[in-house]
Amino acid sequence: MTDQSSDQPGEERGGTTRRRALMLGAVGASAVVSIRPALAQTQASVINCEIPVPDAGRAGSYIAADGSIVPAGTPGAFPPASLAFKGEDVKTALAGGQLPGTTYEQNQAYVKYIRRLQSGTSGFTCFASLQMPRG
Amino acid sequence: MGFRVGSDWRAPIAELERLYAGYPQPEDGIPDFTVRLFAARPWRRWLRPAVTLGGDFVLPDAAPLPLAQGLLAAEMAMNLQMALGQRRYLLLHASAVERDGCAVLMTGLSGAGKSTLAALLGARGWRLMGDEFALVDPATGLVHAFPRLVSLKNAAIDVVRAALPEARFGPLLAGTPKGDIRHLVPDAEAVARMAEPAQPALILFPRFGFDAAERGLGPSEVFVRLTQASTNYVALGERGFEAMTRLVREVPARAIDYPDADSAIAQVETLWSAL
Amino acid sequence: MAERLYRAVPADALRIVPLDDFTLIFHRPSGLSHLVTAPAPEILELLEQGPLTRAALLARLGERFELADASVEALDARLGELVATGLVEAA
Amino acid sequence: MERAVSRDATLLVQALRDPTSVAALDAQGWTALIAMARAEQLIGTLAHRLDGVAMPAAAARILADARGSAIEQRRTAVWEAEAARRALAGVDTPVVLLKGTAYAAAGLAAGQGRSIGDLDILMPRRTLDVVERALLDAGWEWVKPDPYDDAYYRHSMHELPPLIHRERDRMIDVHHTILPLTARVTPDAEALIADSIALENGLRVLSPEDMICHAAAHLFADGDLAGGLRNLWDIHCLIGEFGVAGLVDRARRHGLSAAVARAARLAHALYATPVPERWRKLSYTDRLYRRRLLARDGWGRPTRRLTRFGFYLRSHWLRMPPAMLARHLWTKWRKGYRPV
Repeated sequence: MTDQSSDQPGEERGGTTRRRALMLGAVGASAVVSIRPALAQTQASVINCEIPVPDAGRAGSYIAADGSIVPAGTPGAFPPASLAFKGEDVKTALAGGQLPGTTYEQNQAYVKYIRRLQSGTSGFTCFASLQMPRG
Repeated sequence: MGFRVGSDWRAPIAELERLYAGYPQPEDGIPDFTVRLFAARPWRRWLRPAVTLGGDFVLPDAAPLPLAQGLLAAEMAMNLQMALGQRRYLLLHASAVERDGCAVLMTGLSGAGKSTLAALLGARGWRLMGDEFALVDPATGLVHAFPRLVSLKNAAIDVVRAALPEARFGPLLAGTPKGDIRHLVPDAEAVARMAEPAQPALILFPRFGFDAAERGLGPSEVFVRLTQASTNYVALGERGFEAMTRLVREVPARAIDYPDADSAIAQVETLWSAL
Repeated sequence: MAERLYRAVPADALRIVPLDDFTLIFHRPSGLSHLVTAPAPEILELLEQGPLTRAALLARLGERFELADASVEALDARLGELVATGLVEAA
Repeated sequence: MERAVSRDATLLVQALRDPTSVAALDAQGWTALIAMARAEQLIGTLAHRLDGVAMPAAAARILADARGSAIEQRRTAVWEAEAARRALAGVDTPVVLLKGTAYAAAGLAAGQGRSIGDLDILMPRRTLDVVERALLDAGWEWVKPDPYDDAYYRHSMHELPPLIHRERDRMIDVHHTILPLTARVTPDAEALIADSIALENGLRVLSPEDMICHAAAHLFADGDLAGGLRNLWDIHCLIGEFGVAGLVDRARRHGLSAAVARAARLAHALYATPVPERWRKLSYTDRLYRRRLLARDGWGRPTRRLTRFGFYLRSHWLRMPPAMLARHLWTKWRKGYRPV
């Protein structure tokens, strides 16, 4: 169904047989723009969302160097972050920056923890939205 | 659109009661959405009280706000219900003002000045329909008003106070995630006529901080920009498509750059009289 | 792989609104909207008349239009985009 | 009335079970019902159930919106299944749809008005590598950047790590069985696939008995029973539509006899699902489950909040009903009721 008659200017106009020029375009070009569903995670909300390390269900546990959650006091592991990290901070950290108030090794461990977040864990939606840059 | 707001603290409710005093109750006593402001941890009610946003529709992991910004939290939570849950109208993140039954919609990124312009036009004889959301009825194409507190940020606060010395304002909320915020209470006309829809007549994409300029936009650019400004375009399916294509085909659209409010108002009035 | 047939969705599954350089297509089965530009509307129009192989499609495009840059790779890229949206099905 | 009815989700269950029961609701009752239904992801189902029942105009508008929204969700879900079918056309086994998408695609009562989130599909375990490759080629992406060292899903779970489509923002969960591999119960995944039923478009759904078995497994798989009322409504509809013939044998084969029996008892107790006599009486433990399932108040808040940690807190329920504690903590400034 066409809402408006789709005329084809140039195509056999006035009885001539001159064909309309058409470019297929470069391989890397694009002829289709799809309208994406609006995600709940708008830009503003990403900046305003946060990720606790570790999540509230395991508050007090330590974070090992590989990002796993270990009992409090485990040697070589890092104590929980005192405040949840903001989406912006995590975004920077994922790009190679450092989470505020962390040492180098602590930052590495926290970032690994964040990367391992599972759906359903607090902070996951925030993290997932950071992984999906809007076009 | 009516809301029910519950809070673990009295203060945000008291502020809402004061600022929304003249507003009608929800029809049949049944609000469209429920909003809750709560302490995520019991001790957060008293100890560095932090307001978590809740309600029918929520964003997981949203950062809580300090209790001093409870009014902002309430407004954000209500807006969130609209952004995530509105399915009756095509929702455009736009401000709207009306004159003679026709509406100007203004949309743009945060900081474009849509709230400020709507407030200032409201001071010049236009009816304020809303500063945050414009609701387009897919069945009629008409814009419905959503005249909530006008959220003014930073420098805009003094600009609007100067233009509307008699108006009522909420408390100054300093240091929010968006800077300083102060809410303007819509005037009596905006509240009294909130049930009156208007014919969309002009769509503007304002941009603050540039030399005055304006340009037309092709329909496909308008379409893309409006879908980006809508939180429920895709969710509405074909009804959204109908409403959006109607807007794009029937309503003229202009992008305007402006260096200050006076110049923007002049641009809008000029464009309006040329319609 | 070489002789895949490309098939367009039935016309009644679409709402097509030409805007400017872009044509707006609403795809009813998905509820999604796509803005497409040349040569996508032309490809869709040809495929509406019946499924075609890539080679046949390229030939038909060549009959109807003056193709300045006819290449299988470019057509593949365009078909790939249309397949990704579901406006064209490859079988 | 409102105080009594909105203390837990009995109000919602009652409205689903007997649509005429809403005739007794006042404005507060309606408000509570709507908030509960939204929180339990049952607003579309409720709207469908109450279609045509007399109610205040404001409630009718909200439910009409919910019906419209459910129709769009259904369209999106069914299309997502079709997109997966196209993407996986090169895999030599057909795609078996699970849960909400299956109900919608098969046109079952359980799908009417149902909210549908992710696409869940069941594929044989041996095909997972091919499936993964095909989905990645067709525009799905890992939700996480480095899933390859994420052994958790691959070795412990019953699914691939979640993938999301980069254009449509829809998640797909590819299961190779219906319970985590770590669970003591190991359903017969091959039988699930072998006995699945083809739909017109080549997609498949589980057989009726397997659908019920899976719905029961799914209901109890999450320790905290999140979304339990919705999942139980699925079971109610499936049993109502298909009956229970062959169900006991099938459940035994999957090691799901206890889950299916409990699900049937709870469905009967809450939704008056027609079930055989032996499933009409709740055990003591069943009552705890019912208590958990109904833990939602008229503001849409989870009550009995401690249950979020799962059933290891069950003992606490006996000593101090969490609802009492939660209400105690939460209800002080509940009076604010502002229209805007």
